[in-house]
Amino acid sequence: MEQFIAVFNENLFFIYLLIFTIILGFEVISKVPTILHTPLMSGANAISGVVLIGAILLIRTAGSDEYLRLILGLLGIILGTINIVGGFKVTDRMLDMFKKKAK
Amino acid sequence: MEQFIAVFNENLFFIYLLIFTIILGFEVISKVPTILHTPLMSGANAISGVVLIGAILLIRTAGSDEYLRLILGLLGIILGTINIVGGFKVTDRMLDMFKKKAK
Amino acid sequence: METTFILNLSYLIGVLTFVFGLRLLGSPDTARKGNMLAAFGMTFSVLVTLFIPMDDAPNNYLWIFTGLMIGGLIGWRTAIKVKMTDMPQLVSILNGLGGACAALLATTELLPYFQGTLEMSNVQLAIGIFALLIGLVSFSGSLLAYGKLQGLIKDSQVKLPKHGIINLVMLFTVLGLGIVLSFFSGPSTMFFIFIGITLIYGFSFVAPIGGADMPVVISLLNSMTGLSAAAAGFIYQSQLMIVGGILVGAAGTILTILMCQAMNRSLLNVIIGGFGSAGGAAIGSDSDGKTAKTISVTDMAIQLFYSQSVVFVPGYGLAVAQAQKTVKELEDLLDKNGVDVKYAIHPVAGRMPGHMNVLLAEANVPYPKLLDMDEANDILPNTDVVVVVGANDVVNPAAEDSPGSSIYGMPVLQVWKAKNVIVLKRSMSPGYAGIQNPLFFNDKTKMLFGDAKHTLSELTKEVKTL
Amino acid sequence: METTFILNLSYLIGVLTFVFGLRLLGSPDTARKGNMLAAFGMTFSVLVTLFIPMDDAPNNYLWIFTGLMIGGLIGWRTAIKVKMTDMPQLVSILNGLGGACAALLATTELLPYFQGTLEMSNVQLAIGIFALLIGLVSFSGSLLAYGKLQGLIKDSQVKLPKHGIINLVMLFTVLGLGIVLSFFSGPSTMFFIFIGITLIYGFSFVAPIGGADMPVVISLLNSMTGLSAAAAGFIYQSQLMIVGGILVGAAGTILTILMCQAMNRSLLNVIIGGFGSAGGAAIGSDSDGKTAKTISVTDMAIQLFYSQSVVFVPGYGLAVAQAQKTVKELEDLLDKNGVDVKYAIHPVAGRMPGHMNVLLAEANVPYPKLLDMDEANDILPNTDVVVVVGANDVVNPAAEDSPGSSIYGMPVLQVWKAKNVIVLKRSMSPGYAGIQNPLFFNDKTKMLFGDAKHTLSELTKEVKTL
Amino acid sequence: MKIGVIKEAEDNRVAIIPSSVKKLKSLGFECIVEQGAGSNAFFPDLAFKEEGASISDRTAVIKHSDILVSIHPLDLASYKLCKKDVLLVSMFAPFNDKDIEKELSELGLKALSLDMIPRSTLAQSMDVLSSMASVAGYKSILEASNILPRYIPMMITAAGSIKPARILILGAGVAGLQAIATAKRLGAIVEAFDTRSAAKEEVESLGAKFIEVEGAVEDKGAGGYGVEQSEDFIKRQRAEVQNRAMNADIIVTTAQVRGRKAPILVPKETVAKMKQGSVIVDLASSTGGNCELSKDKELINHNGVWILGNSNLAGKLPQDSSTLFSNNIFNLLKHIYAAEDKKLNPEDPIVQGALITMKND
Amino acid sequence: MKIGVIKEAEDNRVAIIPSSVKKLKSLGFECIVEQGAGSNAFFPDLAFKEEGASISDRTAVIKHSDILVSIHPLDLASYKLCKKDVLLVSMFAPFNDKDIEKELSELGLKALSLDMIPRSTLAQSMDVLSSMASVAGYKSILEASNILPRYIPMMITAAGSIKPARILILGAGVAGLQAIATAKRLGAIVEAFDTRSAAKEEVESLGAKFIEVEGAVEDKGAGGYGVEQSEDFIKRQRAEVQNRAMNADIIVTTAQVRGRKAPILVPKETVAKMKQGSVIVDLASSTGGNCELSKDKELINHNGVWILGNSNLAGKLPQDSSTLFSNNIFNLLKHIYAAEDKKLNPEDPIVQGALITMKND
Ligand SMILES: NC(=O)c1ccc[n+]([C@@H]2O[C@H](COP(=O)([O-])OP(=O)(O)OC[C@H]3O[C@@H](n4cnc5c(N)ncnc54)[C@H](OP(=O)(O)O)[C@@H]3O)[C@@H](O)[C@H]2O)c1
Ligand SMILES: NC(=O)c1ccc[n+]([C@@H]2O[C@H](COP(=O)([O-])OP(=O)(O)OC[C@H]3O[C@@H](n4cnc5c(N)ncnc54)[C@H](OP(=O)(O)O)[C@@H]3O)[C@@H](O)[C@H]2O)c1
Ligand SMILES: NC(=O)c1ccc[n+]([C@@H]2O[C@H](COP(=O)([O-])OP(=O)(O)OC[C@H]3O[C@@H](n4cnc5c(N)ncnc54)[C@H](O)[C@@H]3O)[C@@H](O)[C@H]2O)c1
Ligand SMILES: NC(=O)c1ccc[n+]([C@@H]2O[C@H](COP(=O)([O-])OP(=O)(O)OC[C@H]3O[C@@H](n4cnc5c(N)ncnc54)[C@H](O)[C@@H]3O)[C@@H](O)[C@H]2O)c1
Repeated sequence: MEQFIAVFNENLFFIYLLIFTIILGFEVISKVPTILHTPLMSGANAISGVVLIGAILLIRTAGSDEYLRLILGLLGIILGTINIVGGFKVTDRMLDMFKKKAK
Repeated sequence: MEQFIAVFNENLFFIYLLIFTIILGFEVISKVPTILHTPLMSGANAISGVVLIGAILLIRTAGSDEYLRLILGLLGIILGTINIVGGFKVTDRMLDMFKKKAK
Repeated sequence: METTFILNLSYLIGVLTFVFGLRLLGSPDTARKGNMLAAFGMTFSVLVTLFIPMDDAPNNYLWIFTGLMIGGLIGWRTAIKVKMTDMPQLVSILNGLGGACAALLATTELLPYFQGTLEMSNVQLAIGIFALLIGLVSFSGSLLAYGKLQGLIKDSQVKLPKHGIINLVMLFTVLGLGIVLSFFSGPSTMFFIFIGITLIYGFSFVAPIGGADMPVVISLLNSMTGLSAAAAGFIYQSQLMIVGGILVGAAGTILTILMCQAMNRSLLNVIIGGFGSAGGAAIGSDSDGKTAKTISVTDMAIQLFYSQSVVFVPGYGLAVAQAQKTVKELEDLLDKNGVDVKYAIHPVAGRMPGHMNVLLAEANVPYPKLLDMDEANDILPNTDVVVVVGANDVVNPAAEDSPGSSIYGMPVLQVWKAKNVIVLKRSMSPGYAGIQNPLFFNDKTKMLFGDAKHTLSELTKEVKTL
Repeated sequence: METTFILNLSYLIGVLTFVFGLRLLGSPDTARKGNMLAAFGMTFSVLVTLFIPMDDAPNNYLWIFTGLMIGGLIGWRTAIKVKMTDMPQLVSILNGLGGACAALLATTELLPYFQGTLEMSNVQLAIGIFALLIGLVSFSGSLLAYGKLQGLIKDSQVKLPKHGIINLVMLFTVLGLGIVLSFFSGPSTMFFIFIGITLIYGFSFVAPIGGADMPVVISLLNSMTGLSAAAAGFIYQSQLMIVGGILVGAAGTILTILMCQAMNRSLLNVIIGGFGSAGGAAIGSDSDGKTAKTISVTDMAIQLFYSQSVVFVPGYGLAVAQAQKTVKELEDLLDKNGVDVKYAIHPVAGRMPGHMNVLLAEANVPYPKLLDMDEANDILPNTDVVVVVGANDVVNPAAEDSPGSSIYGMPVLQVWKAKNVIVLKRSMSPGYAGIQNPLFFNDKTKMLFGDAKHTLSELTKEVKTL
Repeated sequence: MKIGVIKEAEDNRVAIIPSSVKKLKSLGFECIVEQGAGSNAFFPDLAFKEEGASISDRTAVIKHSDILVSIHPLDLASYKLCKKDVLLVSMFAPFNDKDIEKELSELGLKALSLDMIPRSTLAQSMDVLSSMASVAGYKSILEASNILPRYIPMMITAAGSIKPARILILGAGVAGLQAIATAKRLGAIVEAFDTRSAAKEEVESLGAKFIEVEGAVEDKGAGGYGVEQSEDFIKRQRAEVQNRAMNADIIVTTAQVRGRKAPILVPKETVAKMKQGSVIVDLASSTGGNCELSKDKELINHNGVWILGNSNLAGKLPQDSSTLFSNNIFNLLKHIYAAEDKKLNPEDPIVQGALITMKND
Repeated sequence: MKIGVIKEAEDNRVAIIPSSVKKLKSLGFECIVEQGAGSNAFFPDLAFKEEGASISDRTAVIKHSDILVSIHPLDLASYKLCKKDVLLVSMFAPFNDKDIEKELSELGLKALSLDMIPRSTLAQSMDVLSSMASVAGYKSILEASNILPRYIPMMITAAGSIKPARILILGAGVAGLQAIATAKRLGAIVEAFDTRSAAKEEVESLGAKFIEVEGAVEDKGAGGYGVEQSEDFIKRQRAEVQNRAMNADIIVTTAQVRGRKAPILVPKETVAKMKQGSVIVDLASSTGGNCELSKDKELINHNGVWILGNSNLAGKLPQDSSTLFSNNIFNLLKHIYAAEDKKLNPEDPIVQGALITMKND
């Protein structure tokens, strides 16, 4: 408990930030029309590929001979990049449907 | 500039928080129907009475003989309380109009 | 440690009540709950602030409770007694008081510095000056807005020629002084001069704005009060004040912009103001100089939606606009909300006998909803809102009370006996008989100009959002 | 100092692009822009992360670029080549890869600890385990979801009896192991066992869920990936990952809930799953065992709104539902968007000669929009969508191709020649002639069950949001 | 005061109906009704009696009335039997019957002509021209669609598709507008034409199409009023109307010009080009007809085209048109005898307009 | 093959119209049309000729036809003149005319009775009962509203307010439904009644009110089918219908039961209680009538209530009903002679249903 209180008090603004991020996440989505559920899901999925950043940092900081780290990191980069590139592109394709016709 | 960068780096999460607060403020309001503009204004106004907290802290920390501070603080408390109490109450009265009729 | 935790946690809760309160305020169904929630959070935070143990704080509870009692009493009574129509003024003055409070705090904290009894960092100083400036503008501006709305002060009394330029000059002066004070300090006289000029600027800022633009200004001042509260929060290192204040500031700003959009104006246009005091001039006035009042689509939608009984009075204009289906759609919507809707058909409405019957039958209005003149005149006095849709001669009170009129003696629909009358037509021009209609200048009457079909479909749109 | 600043600022910008990107994704008009914005922010952040100078970092750019190239190529090609109808699978697998990536990172960071070559604080350990757990579940769950959607795996192949209980037990095991590992550490074998069980749990979690519930699960797994990315962010102290991950987690969660609401189910119900694989069973199947496919109101609304030509085929059901005005309202909306709308009237539609004419005249459908059978059959092959509203016998292809049928030889509306057919009726029951209708099992046909008036008004509501 | 009600010779209507008798009584008027006056309009004598009227024979009614009400004027011989200070109320139509004014004046009788009531908003409740024209407009479509050997609405049936009938209304006054409304109800495609500038808006206010010709001269300076159109324009306009007439299944003509012969809108040539079985209803037949071939009060078939000439179609809806007529009369009497002393106010614009003899008596 | 078309004796319609002549020709049929056969339906001989028919006198037509088409059957004498292998096509109504089958069989003639075509979805395009009933239903309202001395729609006018007419439809088959639709169009308040269980839905599908009585027995176990109702319920139901009848301005009755006398739905007592000037149109008058007082083919006035008995109202819209009838005949001939060898297929359900003599010939 002591520890928890300390963490809380020390990271107060961070906790605010976390909570606000969550609220914001809810807020931006909450009034979405049904038809956008799938593209939105796909877009959010692409964003979650942000984990790629971690993979890059992993390799950049890995020693040039730490092959396990490097290989795992490489795999991570490949997976993350597929997620990001494929995710944004496929979202874009889905949204292509909503192009307004010339009226 | 140096100073600015330092402040920025040190208070990074706080800056995030500020920005997110602003976005959140925008976000919660942005889809409000016209008819709620006035009550919303009134409600927001009541919330801005939060400055009362400052007045209370001012008096609580003022020396018992710092009369200038005490009097200014008292005035602050009166004004802030009017703002808060009047603000919430009047908002409530406005919103009374929207009570759903029994159908 | 633990008290800090409790305080932090309480303030976090307080902030969240504000966020969710504002959010709930954004929809008619939950608005009341939202207000309650925010009020609850506020009370809670105030209580915590009051009673949280503070190391060797003198507390001075007597002062505090005196202030709370006085303020609470005044606030409550005013809020209870104010007439519905005077609400905007009240909001304005309340907001001014909030601004004043922030300004007071800032002054109290800054005064020792300028008197040389206290050291302060540049950042602290700048934030204090910011809080002071914004709070003062909000205060004096809101006071003037109150005076204008309450009718105590007329636009013409405070508006100077080239007011826009004057304001710009004052703004720069105030900002300049503020910056000088923050970064280079100055004597306490300069501080007081700053306060004085800023107060005057707040006044002058609002002076040229008038009429329908007032709510926008109030909203703008409101968001300013929020910002000043946030700035004051920095002084007291209170996250609640900071986050709450910024939240209100942001929400107020976006609200201000939305209000401008709803009036089809830009914010700049409103602030520079002066030109275009919202259509008032386009409306005619009767021989006694009385002017007809207009109503907005939104207000009308609310009024219809929340009334018990509505009577539509169709006339030739309904036919011209071919709005029969639209009026039926509106009827259906109101009906669903439990409003009792009827149609009052005057025998000579339209341009042929039974003209209205033909139209309403086409829109499938059921026969029992159609009242002829006598039936209608029986129920009109108990009707909440009468909506006159493109009718004119058939609702002209001159037929009853001006013996000189060419239609004197013709029985008409006595719509003016209802509690409210709203007339939908395109202009003030007369109907078939070519005579003016005193109904339009009646105290109970509001006009909504525009093609009836367009107006009615806007109304249905608005009602659907309720 | 300055590089940190640049990094911080860049990540702040990245986060903001995510926030606004998601926000813009929420409205059809701006969704594309939103996606682009987020993609831009992502690219920008990745570039900054790549090239920001780091003190004595080995960099290993070769490894990195190899990975980026391979991943980018695969991602791009798959996204381009996938069929529109296979999108959900793709999203699922992509999401799984994201989860796998997070799990990989966590493993890499945790492994040295469990091998005893590195010290870690409890908090770090717990966060790492959390990232690992969630990432693994997301990975294996998404894989199974992909397999199911792609038709590689059948529900029945992976669903065990009492699967709900099995899952619950596994969940507790996984959580328990995770907690033990975080707080009390353990041997590396235990760590590997944890990984194994968690992977199996992810599989098992998705196994009992099927049919229409798959998108919900994918969305749920998606928000999990977000959370694991955030947890991984803690390891690397990257605000971008933390805030971005949490944002996606929150948005994904609310989206999951919204999706459940749209299906009138609760999330719990979906997860415990199994029962109620969304109405599929209620639908009949023809003698060849072909089943009729349904369509959602939303999908239908989009299809109508974005097509060039729509033909309504009214039948007796339109009359029973008294939906003539509603269909007209829908027509008006489509018309406004430039869709060419016509009505095809079969000579014997309804229950009396001219039944449809009477109804559509009542709704004021202009005569030129009414096509008789021959005119309609001419244009049907070039029609994008035919909407059959409560008609049955008059669109029965058996009249043309099954000599045994009691209506063989009657000329009918050849709706099956159009590009798409959507049939609105309440059930699979036959019409007046009492015979089954092969149209419902046609590949081009989708059914939308429910009272025609209700369905049509839901459709208009949906179309209005487009 | 006694009000006499006469049985109409050639009309099924009656000028005053039982319910009005009662209302008149409450104003202090007494009614004497000729035997069988209302029977053709389905108001039996008994009903009159129940509301307080007395039933008499014709001569008695004429002799004892202070106010003698009829729809159509009686013959002079009958009027000679009247009381000296009687007020005759009827549709004397002094514009068409140029002698009537002189003849009645010579007899020394005060006559109020119902068709001379000013068409002001105030007088509309007494305006029998309006109420009867409205009935006639309604009835014209019923008659025409009953004569027409075809359907009016569109019908897509197993036995073939029937196109909606095209109905053309010429003259969009009260009768024309009512005809438009009725025709629209039955599902016809309706077009109309009139020379009045307000007519376009009125026609369109009923959802029908107004026949317009491009190239109308519009003078912005004229403040919205129509201006004189070119010869060429008028010609093209007429041609356009003829064009529509040829394609019409039903034509209803209602164009009248006060005191003059009705304008010819459907000449012989047009009729010759019309479809077999088509119908023309000419409401202006009593003043010469809008169709060149129409004969008043007759239904003729001209080479397969039916032409019904009848300016008195209101008489064919006797019950309701009697009711409306009677209400008009009641409103009129109530208005003109509103003064305490039950004397006509010669200043009243309605009395002034409608009194065709002894104005200053 | 030659198709003979006869001029109807007591009907304005004609069984085949010029446009069908042309279509039949393309199928290989030739038409011989009696002089003036179509003139009352506004199809002059010339029009027939233009489409390729030959015009002859009656005897010639009868003598030379392979298929002899008429709306109503001819007299036996005429039929005796026919070719031996002729196919007679007409509405023989064997259910009402019990002897006709025997008589024609004795003459050795093959007769196809149009009213015996099965009422299946497939046969609907040949079903003259449907198409003619539809015309009759439409026409019944037009006739009734033309007889009614009152307005149908509601009118709130300066001369008083007119309530909308109440129209009651008894029997909601094809004719009844069409009557409902037409009455609604004119603005009436429409109520309807029928004994068939599907009728309620059908009536309501046209926006009219179905007359129901509370307390109907419903048996959940019967799977939605109606079950026998109690004596008491039937009585109350009848009383309810009578109640509405008394308040109606117009009653249209269409109830028929094949091969039996039409049920009496409007007894004398109800008529006696109806309003003056109200109208009853009895479409079942040829089989005895649904109204006790109706006389077939006559318009009578019973104490102020009009009663029109006419089972052949389709004949009063001759042009369109001839068109529909002719289309039905065309569809029928096309169907039954679809075989290469132009022989009737005795297995065909339509031939089987409609052929009343020589089925196995
Ligand atoms: N019923 C009959 O048989 C008959 C026959 C002939 C004459 N009249 C006369 O007509 C009059 C009928 O009275 P009323 O009250 O129905 O009509 P009215 O007095 O003629 O007034 C109609 C009003 O509708 C407005 N209007 C026109 N078009 C409109 C549109 N598109 N949208 C909204 N408003 C529109 C006009 O004002 P704006 O221009 O400002 O929009 C006008 O003031 C009486 O004077 C009556 O005597 C009646
Ligand atoms: N036109 C005439 O003169 C006439 C006269 C008599 C008979 N018929 C016969 O009637 C048939 C007409 O064909 P049709 O295609 O118009 O009708 P249909 O074949 O009878 O089919 C009507 C369909 O509408 C659906 N339905 C009923 N109520 C509904 C509601 N409230 N909302 C949505 N759907 C509803 C029913 O399916 P669910 O129950 O699953 O909803 C039914 O399958 C032909 O067989 C024709 O021969 C015609
Ligand atoms: N109380 C009132 O305010 C009141 C009452 C009734 C009528 N009115 C008005 O009086 C006017 C006439 O009404 P009415 O029906 O008695 O008129 P009407 O019977 O005299 O004439 C019928 C119509 O024929 C038209 N017409 C004349 N010559 C024509 C031509 N050559 N071609 C085409 N059309 C031609 C006229 O313009 C008129 O509209 C209308 O404008 C009506 O609104 C007013
Ligand atoms: N091809 C087809 O599918 C087709 C074609 C035409 C008609 N039909 C069906 O045939 C049925 C009868 O049609 P119809 O118009 O020729 O029938 P009809 O002329 O024989 O009878 C008219 C109506 O009177 C009703 N009736 C009988 N006795 C009654 C009583 N005592 N009280 C009240 N009503 C009574 C009948 O139920 C029927 O609805 C209808 O259901 C119709 O839908 C089908």
